[in-house]
Amino acid sequence: MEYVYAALILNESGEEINEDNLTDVLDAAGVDVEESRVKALVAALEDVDIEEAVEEAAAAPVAAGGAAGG
Amino acid sequence: MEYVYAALILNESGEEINEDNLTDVLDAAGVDVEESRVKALVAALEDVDIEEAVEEAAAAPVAAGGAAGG
Amino acid sequence: MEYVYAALILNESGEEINEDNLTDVLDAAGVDVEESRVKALVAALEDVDIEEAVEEAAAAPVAAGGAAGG
Amino acid sequence: MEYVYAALILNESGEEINEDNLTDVLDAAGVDVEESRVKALVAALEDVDIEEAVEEAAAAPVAAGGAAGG
Amino acid sequence: MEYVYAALILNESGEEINEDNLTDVLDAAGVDVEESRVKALVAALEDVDIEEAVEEAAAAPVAAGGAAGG
Amino acid sequence: MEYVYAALILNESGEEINEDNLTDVLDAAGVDVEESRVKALVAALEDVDIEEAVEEAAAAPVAAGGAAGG
Amino acid sequence: MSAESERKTETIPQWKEEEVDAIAEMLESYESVGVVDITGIPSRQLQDMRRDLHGTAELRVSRNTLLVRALEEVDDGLEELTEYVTGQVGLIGTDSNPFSLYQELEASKTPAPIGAGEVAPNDIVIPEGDTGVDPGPFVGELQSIGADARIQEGSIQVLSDSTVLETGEEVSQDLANVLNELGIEPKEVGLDLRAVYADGVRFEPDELELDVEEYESDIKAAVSGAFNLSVNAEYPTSTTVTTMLQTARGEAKSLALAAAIEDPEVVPDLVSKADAQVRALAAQIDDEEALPEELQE
Repeated sequence: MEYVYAALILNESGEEINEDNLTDVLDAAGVDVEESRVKALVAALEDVDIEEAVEEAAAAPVAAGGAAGG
Repeated sequence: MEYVYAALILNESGEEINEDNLTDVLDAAGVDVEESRVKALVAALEDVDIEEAVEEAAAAPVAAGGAAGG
Repeated sequence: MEYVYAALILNESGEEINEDNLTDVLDAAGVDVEESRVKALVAALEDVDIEEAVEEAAAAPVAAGGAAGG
Repeated sequence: MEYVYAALILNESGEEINEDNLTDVLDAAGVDVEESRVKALVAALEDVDIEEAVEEAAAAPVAAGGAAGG
Repeated sequence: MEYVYAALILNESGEEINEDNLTDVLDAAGVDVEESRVKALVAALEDVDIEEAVEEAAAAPVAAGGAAGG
Repeated sequence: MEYVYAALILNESGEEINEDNLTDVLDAAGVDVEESRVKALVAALEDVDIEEAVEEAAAAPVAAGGAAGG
Repeated sequence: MSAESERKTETIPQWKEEEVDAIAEMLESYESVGVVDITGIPSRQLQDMRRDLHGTAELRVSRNTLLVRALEEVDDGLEELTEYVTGQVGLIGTDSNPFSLYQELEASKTPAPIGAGEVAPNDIVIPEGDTGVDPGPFVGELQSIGADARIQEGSIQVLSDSTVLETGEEVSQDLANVLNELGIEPKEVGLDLRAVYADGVRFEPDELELDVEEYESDIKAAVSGAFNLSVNAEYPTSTTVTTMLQTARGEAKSLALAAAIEDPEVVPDLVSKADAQVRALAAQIDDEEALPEELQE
């Protein structure tokens, strides 16, 4: 989750969530940064409204199957 | 979620969930595959027992249904 | 569920959910494809709004959370 | 929350959550670090079992949603 | 759901749930029968104890209600 | 329940739920049809919104199950 | 500094100079320096406190003039603390941060009785309840200091929480006697931090209070938020990938149920669903003759 936390700090500080910035934050925290994970995160966040995604509860939708099936 | 779906197909077919196989499945579906996201998924799945995770979801519906009704 | 996952990947990639495409995806995943199941799936999905059906699953998590809390 | 996120990254990277490390992470993220907030966080975390809090939150991430539903 | 309903009628009348019988029932109801779905359903029902599935559905709500109340 | 299932099949196929159609479906399923029950069912369904009843069951099977059981 | 010291040597006695130097040296060796109020702490208790602090903080008591001199001698911002050196105080040095120091000092405070003539550090309340004292003149003493006391069920009872003295007021002999009789210890005795100076910043106690529970809930909120973001943005981590798998499966199952897909995994659920639907429909039918026997009442 450290990569996600890093993105969230950048989001709050208003800095751009790009590979360089993420790497800097993680480096500073002593994380052994994996470039591919940084890239993947940047790609995943590209079209995401972070505020919204943070607030929307993300639980496994087991209920849907259950509700429909039960 | 296409990357996760692909992992679940591989899980059902019994094939190994590695970068090559995931990429093949996604390619076949016409997905513009991002290597970094494939890598991130494989890394995240490393210590996860997919069977168990999926079964948990399958077991939950009764409780979930109860909550919905309650 | 592998057939359903395959349909969901095609749905996300925007490719048509037809027999050929489903077979390609399943093939790539090493699934021993049964033609009649592919046909049945295509037929079953014909008049279904996949987005909507999937969103129902996404809407349910509250119930799941309730179960956890109850 | 950026101070808390910073602490959580350090917690995951296994680095000590002290003033220097927190300041480094926040600096790297372009945060205009307030020393007293860093100090307060370090002091407060002395009395918090972070591991436990993290596990609780991750096990029931819907807590917010759950509360609403339950 | 008409295919499933048809199977359940056959189950109640004590007739075998095979392709011919399903097709007959659906035909009689004016359904434009797709052979592949009939096949898939028969195959899928092979290992299913219908009585049990129905009873579970009847039993589940009670348990679920209990969970919600507890 | 076979009579009610027969009505549900007709509902999905879009055929009218009348005595003839119900009898045809039940006949095809090898049911020994009782005319008076067919009549009674047709009359009873006249004032029922089948779509609604069925959707409610799918959406909140707990309630439905409870009602049926009570 | 040494030139200044030499000049002072001429004006104050040697022992004072040595004491100031020693205090200054001690202050310089710590990252945080604070002024603590030690009013009313008996010297033996002060010794105990000093011992308890050992390892995390060092307490130094001396004449205030010498403490002030030492603070000024160290300079470095510490002279900002001189205004707090009044009454009975000591200087405390620690390497832990000011917030931690404050928490620690607060936690080490112990309740103590208050004597006549002392000023109430906070409202003094006699709590509602049975005093356990047999009926007698004591009920009058209670009433005279303002407690809502009465004889009831064979003992003297206080009928409601009674504030008998407000913050800043002086304790009377009568009140002291009653409190003593009831075993009420309204004072919090301990090292009372007046101010602390660290890394160029001066903190006062009201700035140093921490709501640890709030931090804990912030952590949980941060973790939940990150969790949600990870799942909603479809960025898998080892923490969230299980939920994502379950989400994907739930979606597939929802679709399979909605479309009545004849998948072996879903068919039992479809059968259940059909059963639920047929029961729901049957429940809408008023005419019992139209229903199968199993559903007739």
